[in-house]
Amino acid sequence: MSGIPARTPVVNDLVVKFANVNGTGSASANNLFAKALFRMGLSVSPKNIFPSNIQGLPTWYEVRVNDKGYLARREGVDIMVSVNPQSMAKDVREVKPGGYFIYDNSKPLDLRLMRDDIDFIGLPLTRICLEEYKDARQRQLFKNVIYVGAMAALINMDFSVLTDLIADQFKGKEKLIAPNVHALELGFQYAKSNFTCPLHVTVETRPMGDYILVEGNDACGLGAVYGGATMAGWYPITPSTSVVEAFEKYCKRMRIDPGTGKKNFAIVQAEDELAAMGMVIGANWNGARAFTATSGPGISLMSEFLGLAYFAEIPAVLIDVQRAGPSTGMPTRTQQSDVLACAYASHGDTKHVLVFPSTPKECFDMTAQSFDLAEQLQTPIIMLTDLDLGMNDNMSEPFEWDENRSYKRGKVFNAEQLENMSERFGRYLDVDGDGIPYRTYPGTHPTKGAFFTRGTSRDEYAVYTEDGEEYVANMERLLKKFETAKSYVPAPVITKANAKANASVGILHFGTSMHATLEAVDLLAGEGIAADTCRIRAFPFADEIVDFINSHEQVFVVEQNRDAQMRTLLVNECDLDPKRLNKVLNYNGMPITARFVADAVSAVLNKSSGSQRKKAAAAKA
Amino acid sequence: MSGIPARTPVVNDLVVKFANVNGTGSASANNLFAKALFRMGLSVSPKNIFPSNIQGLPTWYEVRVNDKGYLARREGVDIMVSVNPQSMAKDVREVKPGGYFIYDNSKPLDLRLMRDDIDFIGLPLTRICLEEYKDARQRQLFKNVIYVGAMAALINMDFSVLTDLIADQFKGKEKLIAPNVHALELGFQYAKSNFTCPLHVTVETRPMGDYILVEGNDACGLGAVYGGATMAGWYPITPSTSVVEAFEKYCKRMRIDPGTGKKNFAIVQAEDELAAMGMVIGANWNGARAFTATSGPGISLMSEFLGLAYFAEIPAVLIDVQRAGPSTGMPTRTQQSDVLACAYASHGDTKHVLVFPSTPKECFDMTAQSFDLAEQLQTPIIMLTDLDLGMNDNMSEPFEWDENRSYKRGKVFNAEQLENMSERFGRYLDVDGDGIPYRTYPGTHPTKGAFFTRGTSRDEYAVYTEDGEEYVANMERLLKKFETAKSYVPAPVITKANAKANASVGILHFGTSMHATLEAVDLLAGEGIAADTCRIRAFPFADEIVDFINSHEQVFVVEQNRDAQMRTLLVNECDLDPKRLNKVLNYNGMPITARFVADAVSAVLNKSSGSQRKKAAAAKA
Amino acid sequence: MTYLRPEFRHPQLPVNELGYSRKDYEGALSTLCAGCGHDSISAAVVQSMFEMSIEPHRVAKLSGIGCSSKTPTYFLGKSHGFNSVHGRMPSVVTGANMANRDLIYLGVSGDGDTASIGMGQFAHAVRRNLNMVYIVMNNGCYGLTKGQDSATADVGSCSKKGEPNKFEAIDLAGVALELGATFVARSFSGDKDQLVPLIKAAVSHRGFAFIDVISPCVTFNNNPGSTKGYEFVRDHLEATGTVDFVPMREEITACYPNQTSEEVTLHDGSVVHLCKMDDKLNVRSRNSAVERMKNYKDRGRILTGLLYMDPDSQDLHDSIDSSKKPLRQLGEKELCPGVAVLQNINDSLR
Amino acid sequence: MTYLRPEFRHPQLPVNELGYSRKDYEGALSTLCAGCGHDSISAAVVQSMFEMSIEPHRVAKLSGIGCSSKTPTYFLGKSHGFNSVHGRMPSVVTGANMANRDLIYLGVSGDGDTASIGMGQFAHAVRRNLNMVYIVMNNGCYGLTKGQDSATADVGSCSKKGEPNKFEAIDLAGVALELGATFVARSFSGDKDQLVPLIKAAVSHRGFAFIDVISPCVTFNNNPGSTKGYEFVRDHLEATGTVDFVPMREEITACYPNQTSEEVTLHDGSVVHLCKMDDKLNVRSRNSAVERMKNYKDRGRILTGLLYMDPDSQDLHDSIDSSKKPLRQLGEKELCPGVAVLQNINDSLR
Ligand SMILES: Cc1ncc(C[n+]2csc(CCOP(=O)(O)OP(=O)(O)O)c2C)c(N)n1
Ligand SMILES: Cc1ncc(C[n+]2csc(CCOP(=O)(O)OP(=O)(O)O)c2C)c(N)n1
Ligand code: SF4
Ligand code: SF4
Ligand SMILES: [Mg+2]
Ligand SMILES: [Mg+2]
Repeated sequence: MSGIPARTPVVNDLVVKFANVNGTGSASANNLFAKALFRMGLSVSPKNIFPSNIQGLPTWYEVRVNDKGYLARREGVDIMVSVNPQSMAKDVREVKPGGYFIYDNSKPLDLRLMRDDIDFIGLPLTRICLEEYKDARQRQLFKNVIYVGAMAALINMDFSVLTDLIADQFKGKEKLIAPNVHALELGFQYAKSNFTCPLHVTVETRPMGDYILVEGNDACGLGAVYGGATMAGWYPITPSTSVVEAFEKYCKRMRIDPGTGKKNFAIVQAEDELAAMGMVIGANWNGARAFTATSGPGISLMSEFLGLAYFAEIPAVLIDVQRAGPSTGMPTRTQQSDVLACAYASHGDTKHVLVFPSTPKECFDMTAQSFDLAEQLQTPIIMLTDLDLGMNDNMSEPFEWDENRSYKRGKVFNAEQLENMSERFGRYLDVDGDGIPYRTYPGTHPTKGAFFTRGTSRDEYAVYTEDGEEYVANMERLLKKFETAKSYVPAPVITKANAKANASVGILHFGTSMHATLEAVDLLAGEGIAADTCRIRAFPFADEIVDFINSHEQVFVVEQNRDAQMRTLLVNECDLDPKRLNKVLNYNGMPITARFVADAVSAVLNKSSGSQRKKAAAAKA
Repeated sequence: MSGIPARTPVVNDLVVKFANVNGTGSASANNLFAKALFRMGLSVSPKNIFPSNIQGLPTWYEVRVNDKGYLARREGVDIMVSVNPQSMAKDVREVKPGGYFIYDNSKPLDLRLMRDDIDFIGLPLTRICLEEYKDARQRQLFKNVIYVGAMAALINMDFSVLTDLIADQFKGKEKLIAPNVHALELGFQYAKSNFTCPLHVTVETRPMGDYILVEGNDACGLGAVYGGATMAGWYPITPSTSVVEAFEKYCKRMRIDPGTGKKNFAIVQAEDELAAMGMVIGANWNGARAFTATSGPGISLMSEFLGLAYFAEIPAVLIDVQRAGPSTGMPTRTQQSDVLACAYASHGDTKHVLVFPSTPKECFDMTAQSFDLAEQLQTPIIMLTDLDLGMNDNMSEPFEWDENRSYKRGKVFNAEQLENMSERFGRYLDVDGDGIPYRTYPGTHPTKGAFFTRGTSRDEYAVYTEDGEEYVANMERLLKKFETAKSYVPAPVITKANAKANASVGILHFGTSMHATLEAVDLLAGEGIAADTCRIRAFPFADEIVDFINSHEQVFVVEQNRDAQMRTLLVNECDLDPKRLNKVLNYNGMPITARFVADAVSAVLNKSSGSQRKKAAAAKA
Repeated sequence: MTYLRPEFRHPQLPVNELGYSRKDYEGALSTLCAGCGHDSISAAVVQSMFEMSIEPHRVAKLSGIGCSSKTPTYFLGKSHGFNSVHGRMPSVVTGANMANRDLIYLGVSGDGDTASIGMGQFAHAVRRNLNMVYIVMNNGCYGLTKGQDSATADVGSCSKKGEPNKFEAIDLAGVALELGATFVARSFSGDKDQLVPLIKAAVSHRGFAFIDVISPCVTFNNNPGSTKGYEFVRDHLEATGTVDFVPMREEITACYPNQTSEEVTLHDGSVVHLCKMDDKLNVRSRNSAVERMKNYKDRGRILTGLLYMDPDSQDLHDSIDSSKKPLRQLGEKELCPGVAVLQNINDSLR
Repeated sequence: MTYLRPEFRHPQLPVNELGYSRKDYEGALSTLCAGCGHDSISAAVVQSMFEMSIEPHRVAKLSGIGCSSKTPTYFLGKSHGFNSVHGRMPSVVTGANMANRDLIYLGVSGDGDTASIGMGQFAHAVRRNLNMVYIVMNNGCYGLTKGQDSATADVGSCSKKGEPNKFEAIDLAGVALELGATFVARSFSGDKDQLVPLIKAAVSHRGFAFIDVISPCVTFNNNPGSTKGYEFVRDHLEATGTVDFVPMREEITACYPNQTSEEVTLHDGSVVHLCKMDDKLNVRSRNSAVERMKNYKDRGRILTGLLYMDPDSQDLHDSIDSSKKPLRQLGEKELCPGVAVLQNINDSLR
């Protein structure tokens, strides 16, 4: 007797998960699947769940599909495509009741795995490949394409979208188109002829919106090109490596001097992260826009240099693609757990400007903007993205660039200005009262404007001193500059349940917690709870953020770390009562879901309304 | 016409400041002066104010003297002994009206420096030395002893104490006693015969209490010997260098194996701070008690390793002798500005146990205890001291050691326990429910108890996994362990203005802010303000600290940094409303004074009572 | 996700002096790519320790971060292991060794882990002559981060990415010699016959024993054009000679007639016997080793085998004159000076 | 507290081609100990730049932390300077150089700053052949932290503290040669005649020009027993020869009859002319330099002077093929690909 629950047709709302072995070429087939759905006008949010290893261990690719614009992860797998016997037991357990488990039935299934509340669909992948292909590598590769073909039949995908994609993908290598399409068809036909297609979960084409599908790291690399970066010093570390790789890729296309064929950029793979940061500081000190990208361990290693740059007031752009824990602590899982380490990086009294993108478009925009900010504020700008945004294909609004925009190079005196200056040049003089002094590039003028760069043992003219009053004055100017920064950094984004009034619930979020939070608002609305949201896009915090908190009764901060680091930063920097800020914390390394956020919010609300009820009851008694 | 204010005799309440050139041997003469006052039963608190340089720049030695037990710095110099023409202009300005400026009148004084509200006392130091000594080095050295002799006459010091000290100091080099005493007498006689001695500020002998006079760093080094440290890996950095130097000094006396003459300790000067921390981790992992000492820049550099030790649960002891800012940021000035950098050192979700000594005795006790704590809690213990405590002679209760005390080595399975164990050994199993697992040393048992140490990608049996649930369970256990730590660490010390009730004002403080805070309580009492104090001695914070805050109306946190770092930690870790905690911040690099604290407190009280008055007035209107 | 090797006991497995079989020296199943050179080196470690009849738990195995640094999980499952942080294994071993001089310290690293981020720590472990075996699994690239060139990649060498490397290679054996290493060897993961006796000699050496093992990365740096691929290395190898590690009291085998031989007696009485193919090399002379290495390099050849050893060197413990008894075994009596001494100290501070 | 040197103008001060006097190359008054070797090196820098008629503002001077690293304040007051963090000057120079290849980069470091904490960055700046002059003011100790032994202290050497150093010295010139440095020299702060032409040659060299200058610390390491004190060094010095730096178009002076001479033409046309005292040295051969250095060392002598140079080397910019125009001078037009290109990229991502 089947335990499968009653099924009603579901259109455009499913999660498909592929269980593969890493290093077997499944990535491109899986991408093909996701991209096809994207081209069908649907919202897709593929997530790579991969091990810290190169070949042979389990890896998963999870694709959520819908037509409501939701881009967060969703719990519950509707269809598991299992091509990895290693993880099969776990994979079977993950399918939700009423779902499907698709497997390679070239070998018999281990009966102990059977569940009676899901359907098992066997595809003879290995057998088909053995019959169709001779070459071992082909057998492995096309196996993946075949199951995509089968999926097309099973969930009713538009087959022509898939074949178009194949054609696009192999532009220039046309020979490969036919065999790939053939593999797709093999899967498609097998499914068509052996199962009742489609299943109860299907997809349907929708009008395609103005979106692109791209990894955040790619967008960062492109943003650095547009932002005018000419130098990158870096050290490889997952999940940040592809930022500089993307920068290089785009530079090779767009930054080769047409006349000389020379490179209008310099990328130096450093010996470690300390050196990478040193290079970035040296280049910025010398007037070039330079950046680096790293992940947690790199932040730790760069912290002495970050402190120096803060005190010596040297621009720098640093992209931290966050991951979990130490080098041997889930380096291939996502987290937002470097917020405090970055905000207060280095010993002594330091504070750093942070920006938090949520989408590839923002990765692009904020990277480009960071170079302006760094030079305007003469301080390091740290962009905090994460593995989820950086290394997964994310749907995003397309990139934009304003023709009329020009780089804001900040307060720099050129030779002419120095020549015409009658007063003594003071590198650390607060001329304009905004805490931001003027600098000069080395080599500008034969006799004027040279200064000696060091930490804080100096006066406003950069002359060595250990005087306590000079020290204090300088430290206070740095605070003033930080205050000034508020008006330069990206403003928060606020959504309101009701345009005219504040909801009683306000949810703060940032970075990749955005998708889950915005979707959670809809879930909560379904439960009759109206919630406004405020997306933090930068530190120091704009006044609107404080206003948002003050104008909501129940406030939540959604983040992906254990210690509620953003909440700490809010409480500390805005002098807020921590009791006002409820924690919503997901930190198991998997991207946060809307359900998680909504449940956390309503749990708190129920508890507090419960205790209010109790109080009311007590008052009555 | 003299502008000198009316003078009334002052006994045992003065500040004497010596302005010297560094590298000229003034240190030992100045120490002699301070130590003599100490032996006269007075409270002395000498402060070295020295440049980041070896020879030729201005350096000061400021001694506050009183008989009330006050050990903080005090503003206002009563007597300036100026032997450095470089800084003379500044030094003259610093003397308080009615004070004295003692200078070398071998050359005429620059008349532009003259003030009419103080007395100028000329001592022909150079001339006397030229007459008395032939050797250039002697001329320079004895100049310093001569002014000490003169001071003895001028403020009426017990001359025999000075001569006794000289005798003690040159035990073994008796030849040097007579010339030193002679130099003292030269100064003494010159003052006696040329001025009306004593001045209006004098000292008088008091019964000597049970105190010692010693540098905090020395006490740390000794504490490490008593605490059973066998290994130190370190890298020189001011002001921490003398911690390991003291450890070495005491080890050479007390840790040479009497049989073999071999060393029962190993000190390795590392190539940098990363290596120093790596060594400490390696040694502790392998079952030895090992430590390092550093200052700010070292903390930044050690942070990746600190994170690893936190996650892998390896004991380590780290002494951070705090100083101001980056390497080129006042490295020879004092601050308490590494609180946050240490508490949350490393990327990711980390928290570290901190201890805060206030006196040399506590440096000794807490260093020794830190080895227990590190092994009991299997985590790094960071002791936060500072330049003021570490490198200045501090009066302190004598060191104590309990015969019956034994080292607490924490939860370690030995060979026998492993042999008799029937269940599987789980390195990260929370067997006792306190969050602290059991460990084994390498090489313990041929077949049982071996495990693989890495960050967080592992299960309770130390087997590699990237499973999200295992990760979360482990991270939560670490929180539990941190909670357990509360009951292991040194408890806060609370003083009450009135034993039976809480004052309305409560002042939190830690480390070297203690002396100023306790004295400020007396100053405030003089203004009619009663205040209780709570000295924080460790993080995680004991419940008493929260109780203290909750039970006081107006709460202050005294610290020596710009960003109110301890307040941040309190707010964040105890979920307090920051508005409840008023900041008292001194961060110019000079040790904080009682006056500073008292003024800061009363300013806030006046303001709030002012606004209360206003409110009251408004209510009436 | 780790697999425990399926447990089956074969009664006729050969055993060593301690009665242990090779299995007792194995670790968890490797998760490296099939064909990765590193796995062969792990196998050589297992073989060496087995043949030397070392109790597995007397070995501590430590590493940095990288595919190479993962290998300690795959051998000596009964030893304590420590996967530390990137490039900093030498300092962790230094501390561990200071704590207990009686264990055998086996450090495993990669070329990225050692020649880039770890250069400073490597240099100073060499300089202190820390008593340890230091194996670099040298593939000329960063395997775990997907194949970037490392600092040991030869200039002009092309990894799978296809761009020729622009910078001179750092020759870690050369650096070790320059910095005063007391045992320097080079080998190839594909040459177990050479590698096993080298590891054994390294284990017996008191002081820093360095073995640079060329170990191809099949996934990212085994293509034509790469000078660290199996084919290229096999074609360009030359050996200093065949090395024989002879435990104390065993007989030394003779060389082939046309070879000269050199013997070095270690402090524990065992002997390293080298049947030389290059008779210009004098393994007791640092200058000779440097000269021979350059000589082969200039001719485009890779010289492998034992290059240099100084069996009389002082290790770090000797230099600092620390107690023979491991420091971690000292008891409270030996460590804590007690109350009376403290009283004296107090008195001296008054 | 800094003193500005009292300003007085002497009308008859000699001037160079640019019309600048030596004063224009000086910096703030030194705050180092009287007699510190480092001050002599600063003077040599002033002298070299003056004689070469280099515009001071075309020089960027960078350093790490230490007494030595303070010296950039004491010379070239019209140049931009950067006192960075301990041991990390090389990376800062790397970035600076990438930003603007047209300035002259003068890096100053100490033996602690380079051979200990800075070893890794030093090694990699060498390896990349970064175009800079790198001067180590080598006193065998940590001056600024009061005299601990550094890694260049010779084994057995005694600083003022009195304990003989236990570890082998790191020879930075040897390390630089091993790692492929393209210009290597050693000198002594007390020998200005040798040092000035070496600095000039180093400035003209394209690539990494390393000068290890023994520079006694009078306060902590100048006692009898120290092998880095004035007396010891003076007694043990030997020079490769006298070096003459000959700017383009000037005539080369001859050697003494019994000396052999060697000339190296630099990429800018100037010539380094070496009148050799050691005629076995071939300054164009790395192996020869290594061999000669070891030879002197084995005899307890310190070989100073020019040791090796390769005037045809590729610097980092050459290797990565970056634009001749300094990157920092590129305008928005050259840097920003614009809207149309972005549109194409968007299209490729749909
Ligand atoms: C501080 C830090 N930086 C970067 C990384 C990322 N990372 C992991 S392994 C590795 C390089 C490994 O190269 P190698 O040592 O040659 O080992 P292989 O994988 O080639 O065996 C890097 C850069 C890290 N874990 N930690
Ligand atoms: C990260 C860091 N660690 C330690 C120090 C302390 N420190 C300052 S200078 C110095 C050593 C200087 O030695 P060296 O480079 O030889 O210069 P010298 O003073 O001998 O000229 C040290 C260890 C520091 N400033 N920063
Ligand atoms: S990526 Fe290379 S080094 Fe890493 S396991 Fe695979 S073959 Fe070995
Ligand atoms: S301490 Fe030594 S190195 Fe430093 S300035 Fe004085 S003499 Fe020079
Ligand atoms: Mg490698
Ligand atoms: Mg030095």
